[in-house]
Amino acid sequence: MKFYQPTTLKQALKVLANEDDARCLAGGATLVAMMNANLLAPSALVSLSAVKGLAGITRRKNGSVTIGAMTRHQAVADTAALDGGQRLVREAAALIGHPAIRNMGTIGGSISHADPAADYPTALVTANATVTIENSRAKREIDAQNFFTGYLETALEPGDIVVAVSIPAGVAGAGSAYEKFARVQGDFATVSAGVVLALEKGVCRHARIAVGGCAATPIRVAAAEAKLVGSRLQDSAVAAAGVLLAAACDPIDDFRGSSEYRLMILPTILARAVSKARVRAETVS
Amino acid sequence: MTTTVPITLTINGALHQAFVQPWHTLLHVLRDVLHFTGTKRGCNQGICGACSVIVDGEVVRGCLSIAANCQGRTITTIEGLANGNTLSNVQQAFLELGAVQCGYCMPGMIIAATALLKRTPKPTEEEIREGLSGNLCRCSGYVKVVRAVQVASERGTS
Amino acid sequence: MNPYIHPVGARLPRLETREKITGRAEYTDDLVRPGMLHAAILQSPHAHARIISYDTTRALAVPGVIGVITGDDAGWGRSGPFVKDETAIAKGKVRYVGEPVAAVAALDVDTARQAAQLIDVVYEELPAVFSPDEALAPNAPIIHEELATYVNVLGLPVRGNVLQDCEISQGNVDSAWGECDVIVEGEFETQAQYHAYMEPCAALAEVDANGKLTVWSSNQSIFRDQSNLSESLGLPMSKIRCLSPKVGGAFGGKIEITVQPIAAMLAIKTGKPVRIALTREQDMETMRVRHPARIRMKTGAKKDGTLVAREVDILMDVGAYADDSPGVVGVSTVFSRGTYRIPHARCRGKGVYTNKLRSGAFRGFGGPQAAWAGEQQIDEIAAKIGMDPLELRLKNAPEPGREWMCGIELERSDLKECLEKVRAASDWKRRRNEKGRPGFRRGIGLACIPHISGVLSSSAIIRILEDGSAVLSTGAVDNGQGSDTVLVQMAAESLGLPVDRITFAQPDTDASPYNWGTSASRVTYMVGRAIVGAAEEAVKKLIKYASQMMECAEVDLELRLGGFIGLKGVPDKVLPFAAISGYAHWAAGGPIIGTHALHYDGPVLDPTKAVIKHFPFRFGVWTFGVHAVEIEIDEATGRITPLAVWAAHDLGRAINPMAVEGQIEGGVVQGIGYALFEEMVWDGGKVANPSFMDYKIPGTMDSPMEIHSILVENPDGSGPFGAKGIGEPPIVGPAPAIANALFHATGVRLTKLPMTPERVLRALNEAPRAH
Amino acid sequence: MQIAETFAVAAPIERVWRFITDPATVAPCVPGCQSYEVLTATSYKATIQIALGPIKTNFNVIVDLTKAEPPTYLASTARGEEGGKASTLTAKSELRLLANGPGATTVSYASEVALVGRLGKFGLGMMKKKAKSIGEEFAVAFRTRVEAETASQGGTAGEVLSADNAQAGA
Repeated sequence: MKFYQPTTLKQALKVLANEDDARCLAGGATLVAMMNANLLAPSALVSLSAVKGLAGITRRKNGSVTIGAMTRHQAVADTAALDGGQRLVREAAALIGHPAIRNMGTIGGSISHADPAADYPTALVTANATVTIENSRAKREIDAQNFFTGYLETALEPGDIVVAVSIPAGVAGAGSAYEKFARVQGDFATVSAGVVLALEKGVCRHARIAVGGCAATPIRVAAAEAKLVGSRLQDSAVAAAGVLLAAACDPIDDFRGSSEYRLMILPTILARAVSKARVRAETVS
Repeated sequence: MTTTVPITLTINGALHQAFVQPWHTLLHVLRDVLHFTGTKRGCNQGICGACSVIVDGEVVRGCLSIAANCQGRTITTIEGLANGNTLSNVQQAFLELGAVQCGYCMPGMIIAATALLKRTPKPTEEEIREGLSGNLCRCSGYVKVVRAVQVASERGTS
Repeated sequence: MNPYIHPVGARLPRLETREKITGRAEYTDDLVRPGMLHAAILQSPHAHARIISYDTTRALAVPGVIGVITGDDAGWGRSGPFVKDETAIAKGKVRYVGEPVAAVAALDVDTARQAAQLIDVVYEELPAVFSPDEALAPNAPIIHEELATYVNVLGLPVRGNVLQDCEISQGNVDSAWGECDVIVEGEFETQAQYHAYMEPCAALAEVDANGKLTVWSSNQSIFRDQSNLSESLGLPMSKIRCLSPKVGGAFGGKIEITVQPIAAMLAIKTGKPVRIALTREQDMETMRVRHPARIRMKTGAKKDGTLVAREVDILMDVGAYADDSPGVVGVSTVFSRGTYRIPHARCRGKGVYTNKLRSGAFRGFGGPQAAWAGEQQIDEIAAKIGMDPLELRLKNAPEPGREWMCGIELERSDLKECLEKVRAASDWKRRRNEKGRPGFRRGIGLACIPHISGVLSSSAIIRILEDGSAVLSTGAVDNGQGSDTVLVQMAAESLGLPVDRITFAQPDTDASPYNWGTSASRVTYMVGRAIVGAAEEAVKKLIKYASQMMECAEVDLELRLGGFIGLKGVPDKVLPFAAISGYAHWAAGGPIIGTHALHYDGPVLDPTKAVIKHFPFRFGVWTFGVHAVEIEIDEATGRITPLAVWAAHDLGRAINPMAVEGQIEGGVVQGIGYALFEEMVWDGGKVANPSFMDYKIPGTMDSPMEIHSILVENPDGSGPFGAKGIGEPPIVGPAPAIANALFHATGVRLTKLPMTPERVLRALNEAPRAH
Repeated sequence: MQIAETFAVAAPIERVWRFITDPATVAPCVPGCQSYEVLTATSYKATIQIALGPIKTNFNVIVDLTKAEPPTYLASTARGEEGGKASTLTAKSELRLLANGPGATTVSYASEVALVGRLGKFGLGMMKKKAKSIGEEFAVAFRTRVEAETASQGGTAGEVLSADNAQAGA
């Protein structure tokens, strides 16, 4: 195994282009755990720690927030810049693992691993985030929703690095929330839900919802969102949205809960996220 | 093909050098190369927290930190908290409150508590529980651990 | 009161705390010997297979590999406490997935692990059984074909896959049902729980030039290690020395052999010191769990709440090796009577081999399984006759001077006091009437806990040193529960010396007097008694020599605080221990040494008053506890959150109340994990969740901060300073108390552990919406 | 780990039987099957690539047909290991064919799969999903192939199929 510590993105991309089966080392929270379990033994580690420009959170004039791939979960959890419709991303970051994990793990590393029970994927899909990917030849952007393609599978090709995640300002006056149900504090989600809502005189005029832990990728269902838009977010509307989402999910059976159980509680977790987001949207508007 | 990587670490105020393999973790290097055995290996998966150390001021998992990636960093381990025979505030409170049983999780627990109080000097009970949520202990039931951190916090930092 | 003068009853921090909080305490995996090698194991991929051959060529060719061992290097010696069925490493057959079949010693652990995978083993697969029912089926594959030929210490009637079949009965159950106004009957299930001590099992072995083996390991008894090693390696015990550095938790999981034979075989083969430390996954795949059990129980009472009869059938999954199972099955069977006077009881326990990881001793030792069923049935009866469950328990609590069970009369019975104290502290009546916030239900439930402390044998030696301080040697291993400190407190109190004038000699089979082990909540009680006896003898000798020095009669002398012998009635006429010890060393020719050894001699189950078949212990001094747990249930997700726990235990006397609280708080949280989510799961023959990623134990956020320890201190006549043990009972209460709280809050009863949100939610959804 | 799957094929049971017992037609339908080799009349060897997110593995698998009752029942065992023996896989499978009228067959199989070693550490839930998706892919590929051949008997795609067969057998 080789170890590279590039200081520029260009160098890093070059190594990745030339090394077969090299892996980027971001925070290590997932990759090193897999290496320790002997699940992975890459030919080379390409540390991104010294690469300039990959960490940090920037708020743009248009209200979007760009989070560098090497930004630690704790930094995202601490940033007040993520507010309104973006707040759920901060909320999700604060629920990842435990303090030491949040000090290590990075947003780029987390989404590249693409565990559907992780917190970022669901939050980013809900927030309509864009993932910026670069390789030695080109740079491209892809919607979070299209970035996650399967269990631990993403749109990343060999040689690609996630360099940033951008969260658009979204709808004015929106409130958002991320709700998670896990066996114990800090565990991956059994079920999670992200919600962005905007209200006008108590009526929902915008809704974006995703649920996590219930399929190979975060699940969004347009019809479920449509159930909320135009409603006053009464229980029946939220429940109807939950039913539509549950119908689109295909959860695994594992130690975090059976497939059936996940579907049983999904509407509740969604309802809790909606009610939190609603209070926040009401405060904004 | 393997590549040995030379690293220099500042551990508890002193410089240490080691040659490491790319897959070696900071935990491995601390324990098995440099013999800082106070830091414990409990799961090697980042779950139990027994390997917690402070790197550049922040608590991390030794077992998930690649040693080669720690080149030039400043590390505090459990061996570095006391000043001679004078225990740190956190250590002293753990001692007095009887928070320590088998002690295997305690180096990580005390490191996590120290980092917590640095970030949040006057935490609420909830903040203490959250701050220590990644450190498993099978003996204590946590009650005395949380109380000890409260006592240490009331006495101020150091 | 100065705790350093009167140490018994003092809230003394553990003596070794400074070492532990500064990172200087040494655990096995921290030890280094010159030239030491590192070891790794190869594990069986099969649940049941005959081993045909090994090929170690490829492993030995790896640079850095020094030695390899397989079953061919092991003899046919078998070890174990009751039925000796375990070879040093798998030999002839493998009996569970993950069983160690070979091991490598190499210059570093990476090399050892890599090389272990290169050992080629040819197997012939055999049919396997994964549950007692499968194992009991006609024509089931036999896991130990030669079971009948194994050393069987107590002559248990083993047959087929049945290891243990015991009965503890009295009265006439069959006719007693007719006297009952209410009968409840049910089947209960409990799961495998992993000990999850934070320190995975580890051992370091070294052989000296004379062929003497020294083994340091994480254990609960150096003497059990020595004996097990001798049996499995075929070495005389005189050639084996076992030591214990600090132990990072054990909870029963380290009372019998762990990885010591593997380290020892490699050390013998390579001639080098060899250290092995299991990974967490390996520890979970190869060590022990709490016995999964199925309990059929029937309990009957009169409508005034008087318990009349109980019938119990316990079926336990022993796993591939007997280990402590005969003990656990037996103790569970006794404890299934509960804490009550029940005149008619028929309790039977059966332990059956399966092709799974062995089940073994685990804090509570069969008590949690029995209480899970029994304490729910007590509540069911209370509900049926419309009686408060606390009142029902009070009504049936044993009373001193009346026979309680199997010929046992209790000198004291403090169950009533425990119940009353929990009633008061928890504000029982008010909380029974509390309603939950919207979307949540709130309930409070009770469980009574029977347990014992005692069992088997312990000894102590106290030597008075030339300067008047003392060294205490007991051979007892401290697993973290604080026994070193508590034992020193008792020695200090007995000798009138300050705690810091007593040295606790680290356990060493070459030097320490015998102690069976740190288990069965017995160290405080048994070793404490040995210490009191040894101290009495030492004091007697101090007085003897002092009488010679002071030229007075022994009866005129007395022990004075601070390490003096004084003349009665004359305050300033004293001799310090140092002077007496100095005199003894030269004038009498040697030091003052007090010794005492004892076998358990307390109340025993009386075979003339009850049917007692194949129960392996003489047993111990009874101790009772009562837990009340208040919980909140999320109606939408089924999650149970324990809010507060009141835990009263009649421990006779708290030698160190702070340590006692630590035992109660820790036991309660371990019990909450057992109650709510901990479960080892198998996929076929393979442990499916052997990691802390998949197997969760409670963390700070999952544990209640309100754990009220209520120490009921009425000194027990036989105990040292009146003390009884408290290590195990606290884990027993939470599961049944939470189940009873769940019923109180929702009218729903779960019979299967753990009470996961999913099981709770399903039960809530299926229940009629009466509440 | 238990895996079960049922799918329908629009072909007569005898033809489905012939295809499903012939490694030359089965192997190309197994997702990730890199190559295979016939060892005896009842056993063959195959190399199968399995990817689980970032983990890519090659398994060398030996399949033994243990019992056959043409054209309705086939039992087999498979055992294999990853290069370096980091993981080992064993499977006992039963396959049943049921004629659903003259030109339709229902195929159902059930496997008890045991995976130990490094891949055994991989989350069981995700593993089951993976196995299911492999099973589904196989069903689609197998059905497509058999149905195409059945159609070709009517004289449409004969050459294409034989070309495929030649390639798979090579």
